[in-house]
Amino acid sequence: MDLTLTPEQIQFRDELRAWLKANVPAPVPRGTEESMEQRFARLRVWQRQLFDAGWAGVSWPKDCGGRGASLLEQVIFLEEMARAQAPQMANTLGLGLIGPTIIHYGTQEQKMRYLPKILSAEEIWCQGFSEPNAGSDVAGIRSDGRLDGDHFVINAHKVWNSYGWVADWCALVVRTDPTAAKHKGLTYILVDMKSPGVEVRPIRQMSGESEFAELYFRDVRVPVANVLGKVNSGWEVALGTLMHERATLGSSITIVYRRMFDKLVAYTKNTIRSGRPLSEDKGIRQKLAQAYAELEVFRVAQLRSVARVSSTGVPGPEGSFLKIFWSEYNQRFQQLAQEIMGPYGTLEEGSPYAIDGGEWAYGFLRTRGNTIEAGTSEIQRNIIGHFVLGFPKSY
Amino acid sequence: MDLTLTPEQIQFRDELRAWLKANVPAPVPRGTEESMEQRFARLRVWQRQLFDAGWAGVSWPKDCGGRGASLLEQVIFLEEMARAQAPQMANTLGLGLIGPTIIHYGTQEQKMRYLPKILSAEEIWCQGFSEPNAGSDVAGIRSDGRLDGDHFVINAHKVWNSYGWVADWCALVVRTDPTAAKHKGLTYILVDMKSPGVEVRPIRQMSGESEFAELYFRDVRVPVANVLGKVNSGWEVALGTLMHERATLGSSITIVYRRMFDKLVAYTKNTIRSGRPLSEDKGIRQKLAQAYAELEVFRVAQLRSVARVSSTGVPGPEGSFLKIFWSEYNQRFQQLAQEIMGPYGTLEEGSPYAIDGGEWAYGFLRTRGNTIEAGTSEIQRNIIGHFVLGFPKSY
Amino acid sequence: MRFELSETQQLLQKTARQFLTNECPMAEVRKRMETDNPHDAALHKKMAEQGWTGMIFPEEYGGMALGMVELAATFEQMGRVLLPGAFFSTVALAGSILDAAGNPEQKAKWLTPICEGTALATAALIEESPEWETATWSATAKASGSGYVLDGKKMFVTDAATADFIVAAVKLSGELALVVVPANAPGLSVRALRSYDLTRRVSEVSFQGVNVGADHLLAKGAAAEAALHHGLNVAVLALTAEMAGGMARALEITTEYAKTRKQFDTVIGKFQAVQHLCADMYLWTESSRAAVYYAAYALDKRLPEADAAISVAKVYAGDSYREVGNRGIQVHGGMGFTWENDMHLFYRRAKASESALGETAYHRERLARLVIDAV
Amino acid sequence: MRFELSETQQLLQKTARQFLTNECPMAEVRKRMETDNPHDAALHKKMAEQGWTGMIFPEEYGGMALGMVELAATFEQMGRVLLPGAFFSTVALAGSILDAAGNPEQKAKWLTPICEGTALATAALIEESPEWETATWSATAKASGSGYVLDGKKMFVTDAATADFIVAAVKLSGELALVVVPANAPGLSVRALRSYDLTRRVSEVSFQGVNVGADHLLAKGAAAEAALHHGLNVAVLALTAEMAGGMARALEITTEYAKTRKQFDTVIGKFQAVQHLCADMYLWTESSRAAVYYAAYALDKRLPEADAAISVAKVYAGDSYREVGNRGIQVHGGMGFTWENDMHLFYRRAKASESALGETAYHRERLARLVIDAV
Repeated sequence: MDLTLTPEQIQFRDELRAWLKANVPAPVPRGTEESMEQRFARLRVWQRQLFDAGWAGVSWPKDCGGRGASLLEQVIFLEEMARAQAPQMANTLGLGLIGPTIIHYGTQEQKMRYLPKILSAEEIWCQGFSEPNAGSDVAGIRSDGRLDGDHFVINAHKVWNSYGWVADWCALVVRTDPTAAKHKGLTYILVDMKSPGVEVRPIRQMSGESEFAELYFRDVRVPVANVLGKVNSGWEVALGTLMHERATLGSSITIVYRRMFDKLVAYTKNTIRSGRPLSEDKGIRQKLAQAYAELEVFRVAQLRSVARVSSTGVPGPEGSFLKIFWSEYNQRFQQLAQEIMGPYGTLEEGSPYAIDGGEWAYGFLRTRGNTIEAGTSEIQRNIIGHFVLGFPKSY
Repeated sequence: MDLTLTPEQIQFRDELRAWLKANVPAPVPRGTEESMEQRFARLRVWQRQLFDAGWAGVSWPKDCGGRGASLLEQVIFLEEMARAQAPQMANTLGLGLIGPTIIHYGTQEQKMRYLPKILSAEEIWCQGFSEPNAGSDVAGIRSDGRLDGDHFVINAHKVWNSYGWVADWCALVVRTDPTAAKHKGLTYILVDMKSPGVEVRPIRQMSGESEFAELYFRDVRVPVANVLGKVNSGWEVALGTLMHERATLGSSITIVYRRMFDKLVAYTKNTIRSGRPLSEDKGIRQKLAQAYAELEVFRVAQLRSVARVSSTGVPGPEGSFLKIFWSEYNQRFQQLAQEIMGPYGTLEEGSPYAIDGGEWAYGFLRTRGNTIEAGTSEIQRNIIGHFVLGFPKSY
Repeated sequence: MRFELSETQQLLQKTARQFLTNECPMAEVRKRMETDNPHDAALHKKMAEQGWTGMIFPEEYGGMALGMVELAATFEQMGRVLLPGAFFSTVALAGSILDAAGNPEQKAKWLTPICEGTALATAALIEESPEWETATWSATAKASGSGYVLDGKKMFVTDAATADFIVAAVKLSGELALVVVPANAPGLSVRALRSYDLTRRVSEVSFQGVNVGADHLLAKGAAAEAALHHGLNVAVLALTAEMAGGMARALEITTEYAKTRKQFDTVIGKFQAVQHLCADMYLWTESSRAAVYYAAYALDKRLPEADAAISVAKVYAGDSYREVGNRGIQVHGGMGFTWENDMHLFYRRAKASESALGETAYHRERLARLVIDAV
Repeated sequence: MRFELSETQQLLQKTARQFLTNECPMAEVRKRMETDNPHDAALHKKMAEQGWTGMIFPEEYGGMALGMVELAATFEQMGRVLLPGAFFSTVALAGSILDAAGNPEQKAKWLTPICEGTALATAALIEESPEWETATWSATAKASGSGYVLDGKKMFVTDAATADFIVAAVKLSGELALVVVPANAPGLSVRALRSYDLTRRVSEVSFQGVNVGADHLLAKGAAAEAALHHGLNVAVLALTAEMAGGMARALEITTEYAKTRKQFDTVIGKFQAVQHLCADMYLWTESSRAAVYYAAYALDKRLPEADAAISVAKVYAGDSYREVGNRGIQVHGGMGFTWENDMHLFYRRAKASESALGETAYHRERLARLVIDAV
């Protein structure tokens, strides 16, 4: 067991830290009038800037524009970005999910074609997995991909799609063999969003925002050459993507959550009730300490998982517990913030007296999605039960 | 909605209260050297004393030695007994479960034969439902009852039996038609424990005591006349018993739990830490108040349920939530006591410094059984899901 | 002894349910909540015609002189449909304080229009440090000419924007005083806050040299403390009754969804994980309901445990409604997270109610004083 | 960077596992725990032969000078088998305090026999009010002739009954002092307490005019505070490592049971309710393990966050081991509630560990000072 960084990793981190210090744009305060388009354009410029300086795709192959470093450097990168309060990069899904999937399953042509433009944010990606009747049951996909010469003709209805409104490409899973068993017969295919027949409709969330959209594909023609992996083995490819989602997400989460924790501590120190700061209330101290302990445990459990993935190369099903951990931690933490802030915690963006621009009111509502998105807590517990503990399937 | 008692009920309560005040024996302190047999003999005398004074079987028919009052008087009786810290009556199962079942399903002969002796504690009863492979799955009973002339010949292995070591009679459920579907083919039969072939072996619990035993029946001959209800309809009779278990248990529980709560409050007021009583610690105050609130909610929910049962006559599946409530409340409460008492909470009976004679150390361990006995929390949630909320069966 | 409602009470409850289901469908609630002012004057008038605005007030002011159980039964139904607007603040909050604090002339002047449904009102209580101990409040009334002049700032005032008058809690010579302030009084300003509950708005209310006549002082000192104490008990009861109704409806919506939504080739309601989430929702809903009706009964009969029963109901319903919402959203999966699904409207009401009229921690501390310190 | 154990560490761990599985089967543990003295002298000797008694101590006293990660890896295995007896108090508690506080002569005299396995020891720290702030302790040492005389009472002293000597924390001229007291010193008395953990006993230890030589004073003032601080960190680490091992074993036993036990014509492990209970057990077990090894690493490297990491591990493992036990018993149903089933032995250890060496509330408050007050 040795958690120290190598001299090279330290050098990497220090260089990155210095670069970020010099280049991270000033934060745009919450509540600033800015359209979705303006915001996205800003993130796109920022990603391009990182790319030009050689910081995009840290663990990606060099010949595709990456840096060719290990997963640990990638983790350092995510941590430093979070620490510097840098904006996220525009091409979130391309960088975090679809790029790694292309690296793993793509042909050399596909890699050369798609990866550099993911890194430079020249082409933005979205993903089409979930359907109205295939949420937790990912394999229940009904979208139809019918072979017609050297094209697939796709009719699909996808939901919970992020970035669809701005995406150039979509990584889509469709059913190409309706006669095969549920998990067979699926194909992972890369679709140009400018193809005729593609429509994007926003879904409004309970928190008021529209992070997500529905996608409709009507008789969309996609070349067979755009299939990633083999035809009818899309389930395997999609699973790989889902695993990646779990593996790297935690690295930046710990930093973001730690910042929220520090903000809440500051709030209790600065807020006087009954003549004393809230931070001196024994009950509140106990609860804050508990939250700190949980967050630290998550940080080191995540560290352990990343270290393991970086030595084995593949994220395993045991990572499911980390998804449960951070999502349920965040719900507990935001509830604690609500208890501490009382009615002020419920004031939303734009309201007088809203704390931190309404970040806490938004944050609390947003957490309800945490135990649903990227695999519900129930699904994660099923995965642990079946794939880790070896119980019969319960669903 | 009217929770006031009628003048008759008030008179009943006041008379009972006065009688108890005059007659409740001095408590035997925890840790007093006393054999199981001695203790039981004491409870038997106490029950006889109640019976002679006309307080046993408050809601039972008059011609069977009962008082012929309503279920509400029965609840008042249980509450007053708990309030007076009276010892429990010896024939717990006969009074609470088997007697009511005989009243509901028995012939006039059976009622006259068994009920008076249950009330007077002349005959002690136990119950044989659970088997090694029929715990949560009550209908999974394999015990064999084979008809031979006007007798059943019984071969059975029962577990989690209370009072078997001292019982005169056992209410047993056996399979009398092995060819019928699972829930059919069971028969509820009353077995004389002095019959040849009956053996009782104690089971030691994790808390150190032996409340329970295993029963073995080997070729035990029981007259067909001892069947309660009809042959092969034992499932229905047994279910009635289980419902009764839920309906009345809560009434005395609330008083017992309230006494424990008061004891814990007293402990926090009398225990000084860092120069101040624990009762002034804001965190502890919040937790005690939370426990109080939960216990009060349970009390009134139980009151509501009893009021409903007394007007409809039958306890329904909706009572399942009360079982979950008290069992999980008690686990939370005893954990809170452990947190407040620290290492002292772990000192068992007989140890120097044990708090209240080790009652808290025992109490905490004993609570682990609460969510298992009388139908696990999982079974209760299944019952609510299926029978109350109308979901398909999930087990 | 019976815990169930009497036949008359059941009839009232049934009527209320029918009326509100017809008059206040969710589509209407959604339309209202998207506006700046969710109060529906026409609906309020209809409710006044039902007698609800005067339900708990004396007959001489146009009320029906019914009890707390009837109040709970009605508000439970309002909570089911998420009734938007100022009924709650007018009747349960301002009305009950007025009823307890005012003299006959004052009641004739302000309580009668409430009963008639012609006036809306609210109460301005907590301040920037949102504490419920009246000793912490610092807004003042000072004698001035034949009346009083008010200064100070009040926070989280429920439905202040639609109120015709506001019962303000202020300090008069260091003592608590309850003063009626007409909404159009010069120097009174209302600034909307944007909070979770879109169907029930809260505001900041400022008094800057607001002059009122001497007859606007309802009570002061011990009488004011007692009237406020009573009024808040009534308001908390109404709030928790609404919460119990909201939970029941959220549970219905959730079980209905789980019985139709299919995944893995079966309705998700067949999975134990889903059933057990719903079973917990059922436990909290039924338990809260029992707690609320017991509190209503205790308040009605002025039992010694009434204060405790009210706080018990608030503590328990606060946690329960939130948790019912949490599980309801979880069972809905992604659907539960959308704006179009109704779950979040109940959830927003749950969260707003949890922090309204004394957060859970405040009511726990109140209980601690009653059951630890007082013993 | 690697989080996994190095090959040498893995070998150590594997050897420990094999050794303990063979030498300390559950039947043996049960036999020991039913006696007055669960310590197994023969097994202790064998562990000394493995070098474990000196694992973390300097070579000049017969130790192996290994680090905290090795310590954790070994104690994790001991926790899996519920190793009974005084190894923990001798090595992790008394030994580590001695190592930090003693001078070379003192270490030669008391640490060497610990390393050799010929002496058992413990530390006497908290008193009747079981607080862990050293300022609250009141037992005293007074200079007397060429040595000291000790008076006072210590509570919950781990395995005091088998100790050859006891490191006592006392006040000397108002400062903390650490003093070695031979078990046979006149005036020292040990009274057994009966607590949950039958495999690890606790006692009350009284000093009534106990005389010790001047060379028995290990340290006083700041040096004593620092040595005790370090020794307790090591002891908490060992304890939490045991806890992680116990959780892992409890999870194994539970999943094995759920895979064979049948109800409703199927193994109960097929039910989601059961799987989800086990999944939670897995989450707590794996998370605790990560926290423990990180704490070991931080303590080893003397990182600034070492104190916090130790308390984090104690807080988290304390809650987790108990909850793993709760769910393990629940999955076992009635069986889990019997004396014959092993679950309660793990559960008893869990509860005893939760309150040992600073309850969860104490370690949370320690964290609060580090992360709230210090910022």
